Amino acid sequence: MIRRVLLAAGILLLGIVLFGPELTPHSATAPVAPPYSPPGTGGLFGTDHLGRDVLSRVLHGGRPLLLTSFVSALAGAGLGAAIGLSTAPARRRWVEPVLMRSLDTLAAVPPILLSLLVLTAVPNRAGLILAVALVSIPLSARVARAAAEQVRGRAHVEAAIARGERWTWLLGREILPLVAGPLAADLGVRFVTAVYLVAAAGFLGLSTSDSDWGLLIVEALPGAALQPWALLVPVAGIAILAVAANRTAERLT
Amino acid sequence: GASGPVSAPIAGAGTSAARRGGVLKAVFTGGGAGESLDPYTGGSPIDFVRHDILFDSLFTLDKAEVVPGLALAAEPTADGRAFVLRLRAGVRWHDGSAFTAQDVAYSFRYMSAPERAYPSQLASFVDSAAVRVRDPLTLEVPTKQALGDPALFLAAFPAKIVKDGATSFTAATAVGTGAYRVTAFEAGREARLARFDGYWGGAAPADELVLLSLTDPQAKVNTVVTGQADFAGDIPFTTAKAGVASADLEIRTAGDDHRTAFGFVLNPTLEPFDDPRVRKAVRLAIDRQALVDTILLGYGTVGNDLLCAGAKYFAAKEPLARDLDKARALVREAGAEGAEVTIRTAEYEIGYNASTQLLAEQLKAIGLVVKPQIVGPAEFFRPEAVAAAHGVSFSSGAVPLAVMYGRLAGFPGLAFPDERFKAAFGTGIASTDEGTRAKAWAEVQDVMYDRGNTVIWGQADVLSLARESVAGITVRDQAKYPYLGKAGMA
Amino acid sequence: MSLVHISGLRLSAGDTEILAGVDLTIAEGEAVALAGPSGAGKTSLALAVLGHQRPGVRRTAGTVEVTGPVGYLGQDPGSLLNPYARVASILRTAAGRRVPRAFADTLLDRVALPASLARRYPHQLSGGQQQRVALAVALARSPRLLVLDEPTTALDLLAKAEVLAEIGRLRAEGVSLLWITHDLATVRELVDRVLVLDEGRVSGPESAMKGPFIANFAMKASFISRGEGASAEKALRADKLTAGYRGTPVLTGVDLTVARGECLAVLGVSGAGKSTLARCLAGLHRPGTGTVTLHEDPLKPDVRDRTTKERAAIALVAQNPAEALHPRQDVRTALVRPMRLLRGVKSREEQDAKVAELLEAVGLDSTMDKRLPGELSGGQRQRVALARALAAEPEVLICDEVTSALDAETQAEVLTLLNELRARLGLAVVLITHDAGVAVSTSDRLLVLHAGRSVLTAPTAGLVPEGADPDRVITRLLTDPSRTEQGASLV
Amino acid sequence: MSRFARELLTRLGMLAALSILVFAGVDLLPGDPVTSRLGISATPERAAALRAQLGLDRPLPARYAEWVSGLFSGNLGLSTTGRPVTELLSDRVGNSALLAGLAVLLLAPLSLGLGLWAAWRRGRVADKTISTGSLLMVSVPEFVVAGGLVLLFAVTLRWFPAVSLLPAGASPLAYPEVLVLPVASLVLVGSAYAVRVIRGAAAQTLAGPQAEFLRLNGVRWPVLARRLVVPAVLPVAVQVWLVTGVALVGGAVLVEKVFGYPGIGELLVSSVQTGDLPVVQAVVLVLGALMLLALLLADLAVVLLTPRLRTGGAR
Ligand SMILES: Nc1ncnc2c1ncn2[C@@H]1O[C@H](COP(=O)(O)OP(=O)(O)OP(=O)(O)O)[C@@H](O)[C@H]1O
Ligand SMILES: Nc1ncnc2c1ncn2[C@@H]1O[C@H](COP(=O)(O)OP(=O)(O)OP(=O)(O)O)[C@@H](O)[C@H]1O
Ligand SMILES: [Mg+2]
Ligand SMILES: [Mg+2]
Repeated sequence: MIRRVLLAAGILLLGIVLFGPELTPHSATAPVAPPYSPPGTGGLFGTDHLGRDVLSRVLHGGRPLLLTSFVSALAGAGLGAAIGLSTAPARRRWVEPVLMRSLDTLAAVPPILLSLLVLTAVPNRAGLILAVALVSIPLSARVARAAAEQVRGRAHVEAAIARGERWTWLLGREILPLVAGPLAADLGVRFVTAVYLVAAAGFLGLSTSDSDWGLLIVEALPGAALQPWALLVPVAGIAILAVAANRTAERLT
Repeated sequence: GASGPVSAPIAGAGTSAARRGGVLKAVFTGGGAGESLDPYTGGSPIDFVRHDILFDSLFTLDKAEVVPGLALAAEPTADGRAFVLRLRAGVRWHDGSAFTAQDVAYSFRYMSAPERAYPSQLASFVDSAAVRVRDPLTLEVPTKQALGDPALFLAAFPAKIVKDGATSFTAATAVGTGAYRVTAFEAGREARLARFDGYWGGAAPADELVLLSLTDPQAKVNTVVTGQADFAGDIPFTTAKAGVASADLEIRTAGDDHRTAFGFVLNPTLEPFDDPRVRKAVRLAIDRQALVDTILLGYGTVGNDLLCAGAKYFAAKEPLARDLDKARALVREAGAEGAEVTIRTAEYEIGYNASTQLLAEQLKAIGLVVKPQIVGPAEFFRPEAVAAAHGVSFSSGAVPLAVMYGRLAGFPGLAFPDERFKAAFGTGIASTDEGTRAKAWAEVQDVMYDRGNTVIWGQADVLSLARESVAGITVRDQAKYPYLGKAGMA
Repeated sequence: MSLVHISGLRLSAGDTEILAGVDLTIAEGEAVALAGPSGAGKTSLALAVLGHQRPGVRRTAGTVEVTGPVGYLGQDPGSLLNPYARVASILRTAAGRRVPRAFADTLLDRVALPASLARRYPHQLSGGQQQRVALAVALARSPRLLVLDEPTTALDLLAKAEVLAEIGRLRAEGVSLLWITHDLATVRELVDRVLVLDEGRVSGPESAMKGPFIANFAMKASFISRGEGASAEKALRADKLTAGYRGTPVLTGVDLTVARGECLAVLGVSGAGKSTLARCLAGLHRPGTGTVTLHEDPLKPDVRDRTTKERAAIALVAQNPAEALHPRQDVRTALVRPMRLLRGVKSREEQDAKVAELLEAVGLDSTMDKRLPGELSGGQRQRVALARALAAEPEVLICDEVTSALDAETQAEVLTLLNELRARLGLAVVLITHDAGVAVSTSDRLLVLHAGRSVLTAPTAGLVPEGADPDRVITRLLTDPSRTEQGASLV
Repeated sequence: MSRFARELLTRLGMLAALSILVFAGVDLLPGDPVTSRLGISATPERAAALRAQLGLDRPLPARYAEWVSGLFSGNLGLSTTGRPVTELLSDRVGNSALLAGLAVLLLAPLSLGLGLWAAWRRGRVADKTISTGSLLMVSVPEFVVAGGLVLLFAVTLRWFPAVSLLPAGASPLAYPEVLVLPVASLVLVGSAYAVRVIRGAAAQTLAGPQAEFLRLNGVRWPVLARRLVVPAVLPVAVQVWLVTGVALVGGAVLVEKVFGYPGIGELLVSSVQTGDLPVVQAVVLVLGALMLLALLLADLAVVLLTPRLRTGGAR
């Protein structure tokens, strides 16, 4: 029963996030009431520091946030996992140390520098996705490798190698199903990290959307005392999305 | 809208006079590890506040008038290409030694040395290398261009006087002539200053000043709210709007003469703003009151598109009334309908980005498509980028007109290429006659008001948060960096 | 007074009923052996005594009453010991209360291990030692009942003898036993009665003794005719194989040949290097030096460099049945992949037919193709692994302990199948086993490994004369390498 | 021994690669020390003069060579404010390390306890609460957490100072009360990920044959946890703690900002904003080296904490 309600709520949320821009009462950028109007007087959740409707902005910002964060988390965790896993059945001895040590070096570059650099070179959404992915890859690869380590020597993997399975099968069908749990958990965390890296990019003046939830949070922070809803609604949105994404990831494995 | 301040901030420096004794703890926006006791190294608000009480200038400003500091007079030659500087007698350094013309000559050289992190811009007006000491209290100072009122320049540009031969500025070695001397200092954290009883301007009230350095505006406010400090300079409007719960705290404003102008500078070399009609259209189209209500939360007044409100010679013209029809017509006439313009902005000061976003919304009404170009503060003033943008966000305190327009004139993309403007500007700087100067500055502003490229939509209050008992805080130069030499606890 | 009282116990998994009303009583001091064909539900019953069910298995009816602390020893105890603790700590933890330091030594002494092992980690013990430590864990709480699930299958003859002796001692001390085993002949003297579990029901001791099933048990590993002799054509040859792990040498200069249709049994104590040898042959472990030749063609050391034909020619059934199958892939997938990749069988009908055929060949129901490994019993998994190896229709089959988890009847079936393939298709078999009976009854030649050297290769018939007790002969071969050195001259 | 040497060589190579990455990367950043310092007075002539004076007009490899040779003598160059970078960095690195170190010291046992508890009560209320709670903590930005703590414990309750003000030259250790709220914020934010990882690893161990064997032989939860689950999750937990620690050293920017705590993260961001590239390079290099060290320690910890690897044994 409760599960059903939760599921329904999750689907509803997803719908709102995906079709939000079509449902908004106002534009994401036009002021509709005095700044920092409390809920009620200016829209359901009041207005932000420019007098724009918080609800409309949240609805507008859900889709870009979800897409950017999701795609980049998927790309980062996915590539990281692929690299981490591929070290397991790799035949050349040097592959693993070379790959993992290079990723370690990449991990040592602070995320902020990495994202700044990528965004300078590719100042658009693709750059943002690339930046977040680059930040995620080394750690995801470590998680994946640690998990795959437990599995690599198992007889069924060797049997698959012996019968000449291609690496896609080895990774996707022999190893992945056994390490899916940790990887899904990792993906969930990467998703949240991605959301905030996207937000941090906005904070540094590298935003690629005008109503990303991360951006909304950063913008709402100075006036949090005046209009807490402008801060809390996107924070809650991200939290709910994160919980939903992680639950789904857990369910799927 | 109903967005005026809930409780109007209190103007001035506090009700009662400062008594002698006590410790005043004040918090300002810091510059982190980049802060310095060297007056030509640190460049953050707290540096300016600290430099002001440790060191003295030759002249200072008081309510837009030049008043003598370490110098009593700067007498220009007839052609304005040099001036004679007469110094105050009886001034002592913190270490007890006497202040002489040698110190001033050294300071001129020190401040304009290119290896200074923030060399004084005075260097482009004064020929520092050729300064000659005539006697212990007199110097001859040649200038690089004619200066009609050198004292104004000496007051307006940072020109703190350091001791002859000084190279090191640590808590142990920094020596000034100011009202306080330093006892402890750590960049980005705090400076402890003790009253200098031998101060020529009269000993300061408080025994000790503690200057606390923070970067987060809310953190600054929190220190005062929780009693960790007595005074926080330059607090955000949101805090003022939210109010403070404590009865012994008050929100103060530096007053009408000490506001910060907010606006945009349009690039008059690029389409469409090379056309005076489009510039005028922008000025007619913006909703000044909405901007003041939104960005300043009502703490301020609308601007009249002219810079330097509060400074000497400022022309208090009526702001243009909003007239969308006329604005649209002008845009149409200029054939600029649907033009895309990039406005460069960075959160150089709170409100830059927000006002640009709002401008974008407002200019939709006259068919201009504004693309805010939000960048990091470090790249904001990159000359090529500014020259390539159609406009930039801008703000400024009440600095003298010569300083302000001088700065704009030297910057590609901001300078206003107008013959009448240039001629009047030259006269305003060079003329030794007060009347001629006044006329020239009036003309400069007439041109700007008629077809200029500055769009100043508002004058923002400078707010601070203080314990009721904090008294004697005054403004010399800019309200964001108040002078604490007369401050203390009531 | 009875320690265990089970009545009307029913367990089911999904739609299938595993136990269909089992009654079982074990009295104080009584030792009961539980036998039954592979997949009969023995493990499930043992776990039920401990109040536990595997995931997917439900108790649908019946009661289980157990008094007093119960000790448990499962299959494959090497993987059961806490890898992060030393033996002493493992044992003291198992006690469940504060115990003096000497406690671990006492327990080790009880399972006939030297006290010096107390400072070691599980991975530093041999298989037999691990098993005895696991037994010691089960004893730590002085249980009145010990549940043993095939505790000796993974052991070589020497270790097995030690463990059996220890269980015998416990029995003498009055500990009750519930002992699951396929090896009734050995266990017989150690228990009071034998129960047979078949089709979800227990047949009582008297009736069971008379039933046809027990007859098979009684006759220890019925002798299976050897193949008709090998042809001269060498199928697989290894020359001077040397191999090791990270600097520790395991194999040194091992030679091996197996001809078409021949069965070569590889014997050796635990850790001698049998599995490593098998993996070298299969190209899963890169030998340091030496070559492997298939029909006189040298093979690449890494299986990934071998051609499809070469890969299809050699099949390996790995030792650990629990790890040999992918836990998320059903039986059908396991069998179809090699067919597809190595034999190019693409059509679904053909695959289905072959899957059914293979399952039947190893004595499994063809409806099991949808099962996941977790839903199979130990013996069933082992047979699926074998079926998978056969799916590629190899020329050389390397079997690493393929019958260890099987009851005598099923074992006989499997071995018969191998014999038939040898005869019919000329399949060459390398049979690694601890079971002397199996080795002797099935193989044409024996290869004995000792500390990574082949100390003996000789025709089985010559080493084990008809009628001799295979256990005794093999034990002698394993324990006394000097004797075998001399035996080596027999070749 | 040769293995040790090889390992050492690898790490040195990584450090060298990192230094190139950092130097070149920072140089490519959009911030420009010259224009950011000159602000509106950055006319092209002045900018060019300052650029030459700061040596920024020389080619990148030449500047890199000089920088690296400076590194060996402990000289990280001059900040664009003219002060030696080492001087700017010295106590800030210590301060940040202290904050992060304390946070890790606290969050390690906390996350271990919560993670184990959740794994033990898998699927029950406690597990759901902990799992969801940790997810929420992961999702809420650290400055919101920090702001909340300040509002509650400093502004409302007045238990702890709202801002970590320290007298000039004083070590935060002498004023433990200023550390409470920043450390608490970092613990709250940092432990969430660790809790999730530990819970996952512990649940896996608990479902394994070793746990089953011990359980079937009557070993109860606390003992099981202490003897099997904790040792099994420690290798991965230590990795997470170390990596989190380094992330907290450099990534606690906003927490440092909220509390006015003089740390390295704040220095990094303000230097990026003012285009003080030498400082950015130094901070990033220090953080990178710390991360490399943490990863090395993590790898070592895995070996030390896994008996099979430690004793060099097999299987
Ligand atoms: N989750 C499940 N779903 C369906 N069938 C199952 C499941 N688990 C076990 N079985 C079936 O239950 C039967 C009993 O399994 P159990 O492991 O108890 O057998 P066993 O007697 O121990 O066999 P062996 O001697 O081979 O170990 C087997 O036929 C097995 O296939
Ligand atoms: N992956 C590995 N890494 C390191 N050493 C190993 C590895 N696998 C096996 N060994 C060691 O190599 C030696 C031979 O192992 P192998 O598995 O070949 O023995 P075995 O004869 O098959 O024993 P058993 O009868 O117990 O299966 C043993 O000492 C073992 O500890
Ligand atoms: Mg079984
Ligand atoms: Mg083996």
